[in-house]
Amino acid sequence: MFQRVLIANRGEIALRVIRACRDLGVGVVCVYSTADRGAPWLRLADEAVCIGPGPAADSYLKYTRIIAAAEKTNVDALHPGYGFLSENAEFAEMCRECNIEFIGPPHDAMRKLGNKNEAKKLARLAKVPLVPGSEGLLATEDEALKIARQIGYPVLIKAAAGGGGRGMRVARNDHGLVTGFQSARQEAEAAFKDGSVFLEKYLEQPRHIEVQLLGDQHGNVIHLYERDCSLQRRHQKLVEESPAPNLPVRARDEMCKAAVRLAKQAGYYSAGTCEFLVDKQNNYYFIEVNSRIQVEHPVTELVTGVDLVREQIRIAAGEKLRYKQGDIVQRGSAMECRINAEDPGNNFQPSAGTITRWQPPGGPGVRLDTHACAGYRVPPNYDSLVAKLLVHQPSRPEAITAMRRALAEFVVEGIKTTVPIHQKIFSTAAFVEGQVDTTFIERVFYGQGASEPGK
Amino acid sequence: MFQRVLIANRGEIALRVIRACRDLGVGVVCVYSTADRGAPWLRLADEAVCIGPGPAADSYLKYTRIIAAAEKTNVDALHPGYGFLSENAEFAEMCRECNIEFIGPPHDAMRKLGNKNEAKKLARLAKVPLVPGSEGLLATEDEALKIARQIGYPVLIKAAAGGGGRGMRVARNDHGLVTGFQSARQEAEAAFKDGSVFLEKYLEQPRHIEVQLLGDQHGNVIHLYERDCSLQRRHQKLVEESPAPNLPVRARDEMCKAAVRLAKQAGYYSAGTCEFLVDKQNNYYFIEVNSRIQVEHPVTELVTGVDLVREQIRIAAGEKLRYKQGDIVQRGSAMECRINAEDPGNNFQPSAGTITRWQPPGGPGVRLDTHACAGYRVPPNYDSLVAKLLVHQPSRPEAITAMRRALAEFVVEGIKTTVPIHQKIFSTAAFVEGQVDTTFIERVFYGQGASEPGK
Amino acid sequence: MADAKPPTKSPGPFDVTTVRELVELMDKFDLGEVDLNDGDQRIRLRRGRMMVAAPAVVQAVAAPASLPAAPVGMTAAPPPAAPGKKLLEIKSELVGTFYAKPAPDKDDYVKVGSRVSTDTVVCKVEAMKIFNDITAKVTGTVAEVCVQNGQFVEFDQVLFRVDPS
Amino acid sequence: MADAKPPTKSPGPFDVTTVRELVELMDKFDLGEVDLNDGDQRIRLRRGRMMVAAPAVVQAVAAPASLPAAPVGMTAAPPPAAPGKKLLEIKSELVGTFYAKPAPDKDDYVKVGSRVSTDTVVCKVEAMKIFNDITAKVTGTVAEVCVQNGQFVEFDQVLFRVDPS
Repeated sequence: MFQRVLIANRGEIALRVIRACRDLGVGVVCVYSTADRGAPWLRLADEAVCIGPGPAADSYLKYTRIIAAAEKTNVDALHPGYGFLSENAEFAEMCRECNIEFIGPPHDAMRKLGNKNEAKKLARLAKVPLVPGSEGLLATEDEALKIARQIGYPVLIKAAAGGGGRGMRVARNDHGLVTGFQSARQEAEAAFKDGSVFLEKYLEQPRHIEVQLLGDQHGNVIHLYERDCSLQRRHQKLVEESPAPNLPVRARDEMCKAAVRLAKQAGYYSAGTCEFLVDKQNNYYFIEVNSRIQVEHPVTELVTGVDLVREQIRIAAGEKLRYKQGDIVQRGSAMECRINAEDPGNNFQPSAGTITRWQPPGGPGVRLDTHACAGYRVPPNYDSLVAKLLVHQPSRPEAITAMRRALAEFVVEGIKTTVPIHQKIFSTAAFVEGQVDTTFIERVFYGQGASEPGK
Repeated sequence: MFQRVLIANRGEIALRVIRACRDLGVGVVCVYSTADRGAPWLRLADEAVCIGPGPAADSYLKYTRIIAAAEKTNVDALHPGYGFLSENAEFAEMCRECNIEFIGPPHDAMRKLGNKNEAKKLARLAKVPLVPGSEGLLATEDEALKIARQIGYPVLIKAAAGGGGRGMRVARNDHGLVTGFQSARQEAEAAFKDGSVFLEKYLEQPRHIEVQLLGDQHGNVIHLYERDCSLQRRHQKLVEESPAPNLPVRARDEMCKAAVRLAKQAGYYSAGTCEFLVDKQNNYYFIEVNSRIQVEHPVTELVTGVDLVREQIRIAAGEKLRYKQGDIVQRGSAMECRINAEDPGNNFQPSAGTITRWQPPGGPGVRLDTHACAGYRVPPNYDSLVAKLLVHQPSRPEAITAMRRALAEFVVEGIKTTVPIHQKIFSTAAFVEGQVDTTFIERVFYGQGASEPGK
Repeated sequence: MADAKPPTKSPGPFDVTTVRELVELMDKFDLGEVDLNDGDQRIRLRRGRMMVAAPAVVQAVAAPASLPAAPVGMTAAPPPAAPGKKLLEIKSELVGTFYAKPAPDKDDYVKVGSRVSTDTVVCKVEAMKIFNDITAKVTGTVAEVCVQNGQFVEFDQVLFRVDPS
Repeated sequence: MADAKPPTKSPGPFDVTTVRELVELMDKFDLGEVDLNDGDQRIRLRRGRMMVAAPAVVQAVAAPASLPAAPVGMTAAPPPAAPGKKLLEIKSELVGTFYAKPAPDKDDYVKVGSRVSTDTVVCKVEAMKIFNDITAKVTGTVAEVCVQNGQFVEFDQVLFRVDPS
């Protein structure tokens, strides 16, 4: 096992990794920006190093300063958390070249999976179903038109290097395709310095269901079942749960097996997630692999009893997986609400500032992952996530009731949070019945059609 | 199910019952004393009624005011929590006569079990092993001497109506017996208006292990395995855990079965606990039945996944047990630290006052039951328990590590707490190895012999 | 009800412990005056005769005001309509139903303007079918009847306000 | 390290602990009066005997009083051992190892008393085997060298203090 791990991240995930390290008896070094000076999680580290000013580009994204800090503090491994450098294959490779183990997948697997087109090639080889679309990149409009007519409208134009909805367009006819093709290329060129795009079938009101994976460096890969993350607003997840409601066991098991095949095909190890879109007939289509620990990982920890971050660190240290597929059982129902420092009453504007009052919920079946506390100032520089509120109950209806109870107990003053929108979600019949898809929030709450990429 | 429940208690257990009611969709009325005016849990009730001044005798122990509040607020049941009136058969009967269901056992069972001598009679009938001793009450010294010599010194002189060490004496020879006999009688007379005493074998360094029971009004009784509560200071529990470390499965199963037999013998229903003393050879001896929900019940909730307070309310409403014995499985290891507003550095003096800073632990495997928060003033009038910190992990070693991690995160300012003593306990080899008994704290920490009752 | 309202943030300037501790501080450190303001809220304690202001403070203790740092959950009950003039309070010592009159066909024990002295029965409070006479325990003129006939009253609830002058 | 210190608490305006702090400060500094305003909030403490309030101290007192706005764990940066005189700081823009001299056998770039101007190289900071020249960016006389040769320095760490006069 490692002696000392550097955490190249901040906020709740930095705290989450600190906890895993403590549980493993591993020392912890944190790096932080001047915007996070004196933040609560830093006092829990053995050492904390200031690496730059508030803007992430000059601190949490600064390879050289992070690696310099790692070298000077004699850590033997680095945990990237999520976001920032967590899926940066170049950084992962650089760490390993400096004899600092990057706690994540092999960098070549990260590279392949980080490119949507490469990832799809792997999926095909692993016989993982894909959304019907162009085999590869599209050079010309004519080519795009031809394919679009083949697979039938509506179609989605996607940037090969895209993500988070950028460089995406929906086309419902030839005209829409021509205009969308151009604008998607330009947007992708600007955003990712890579204008290559491809086409695929656009699914109406799909569900977003992902499979949690764990693989070791000895060729063993297992899945830890699925999470339903359909409840999103503008591609930002709000609520995640496991098991996915109203998902036939057969479809679930197929997806899980497919995810494992893909991971093996990619020579993947560490924790990872395979994302699928699921249509109304419960057909599932591979979207992408997230080669990192995810925000919503605790949902899976609750239903399986497996500590994913501890396992991720053990795997990076070369240990064999301590679980066989047969050991993994889904027990009860777990749900997560992302509590963000945002104002739902004002179009979810970030609400940075000092938390003057913080009375979090607790008690039976409640887990709270947060770095916040009374007196903590939420800096404006970063992600607005301030807490992950989770419940674990024997059944989904009980989980929903427990989450309502917990949300009602949550008192936060000084900043606005997404607690009210969650209270609304958990008292909405369609959600309670598990009738969710990625357009739920816009359709049900804002009476809009599905928010279409580029619209 | 009930429409509305009145909670005749305060602090963390009032909050615990509120949560169970919310989870069941049952309305909540709280009663409170002027010392608890504006306390945080009251805002979570549908209605709160002030019933008297700070001293419990004039508020939380005042039958008539509590029942008047129950009648005026139209509740159909009353939850007594623990302590206060929770084991008062007279009060339970009075509630039921007023058509307010007392959420607890039948009052006649409470009466019988509340009297140590009666309880032992039941135990004998149920073939539950007892500490060797006098068959019944002792009228004279000579009788006491005769029995003492029969069972052999050391012997324990106990008040029939006693509890919490009051009216107890240890005698190691005839002389000690004669003096102890008199003083125990006087003390019991003064404390309980009942001077009757009996004799039993005094066990050296015993373990305190109790079995959690659930029984319904239809004759079904199950156990939810054991809790080891050996870690006590002056008969006050500090740490509880399940499963009990180093307890042979056979002994455990026998104890659990014996507890169920006793409950059936007593015609018991609701939640309850059967307490045993266990000697070095893992012989177990019945001590008493606690006919209430206990402080440490969450330990069992974590390992079994059963919400005891919800079940207790369901049972009181007449529902059949939703679990068969075979459904109950002990999963992993759970531990509880009682965080009291006391100063371990100053002989555990109560430390009332306003909490100026409150940063509780959280994250994976941590459960916190507390009514406290920043700005809360701990009144001097009541029990000093401010939080119950629990962890649940796959194994005992992992639970210990997780508890250390959680204790290290806990920041409280404004009052002193027992966090430091728990940190000491969890870094003591003998505890980590599970070598615990009821004399642990005095022996290991204070180098004293076992604190003997009456010494 | 008031006590179940969301807690307000802080101990009022009139929070009794705040005042007590302030006075202790003044005594300990020989302060001549303490003057705390928050918008319309204010604590002003000064050595010497001005301490007569204390009763007014004590009266307001019954209705703690809301401010930023008090025992959490300190409730903001509407302050009594005391127009400068200091009124005495007759509070309920019981939990039960308030009866203003000895019997349905009888007059109220007291009305606004009634003179009361220590032993005057001002109402009954019924708890568990037992009717308890409540006496004034103060002397003066009833200035306000704070509860209605048949209303449920809790311990410490103000039933009447009495003008001692 | 300093940044890992437990956060300081955030007292409210009427938080008695705040007032206690203030009064103890008054006692310690023998103040006659303290008068704090925060928006419409005000804390005014005065001794029995009138004395002149020292603005500097009132300011100092006002700082802790305004702590609610301070982020948890905000560390009180240790004030430079500056006897009144204002010194400029040369801070590290990098994370790495501080080298006071160009080579082991050479003299330090600068010592206490050395004159420096904007472009004067004052040290090197090595990060990932790359040695970076650090320039003064200020003009004056080196009053203090805050780190030792070979020491690990973080971003924003003070390396030198310079007297501009």
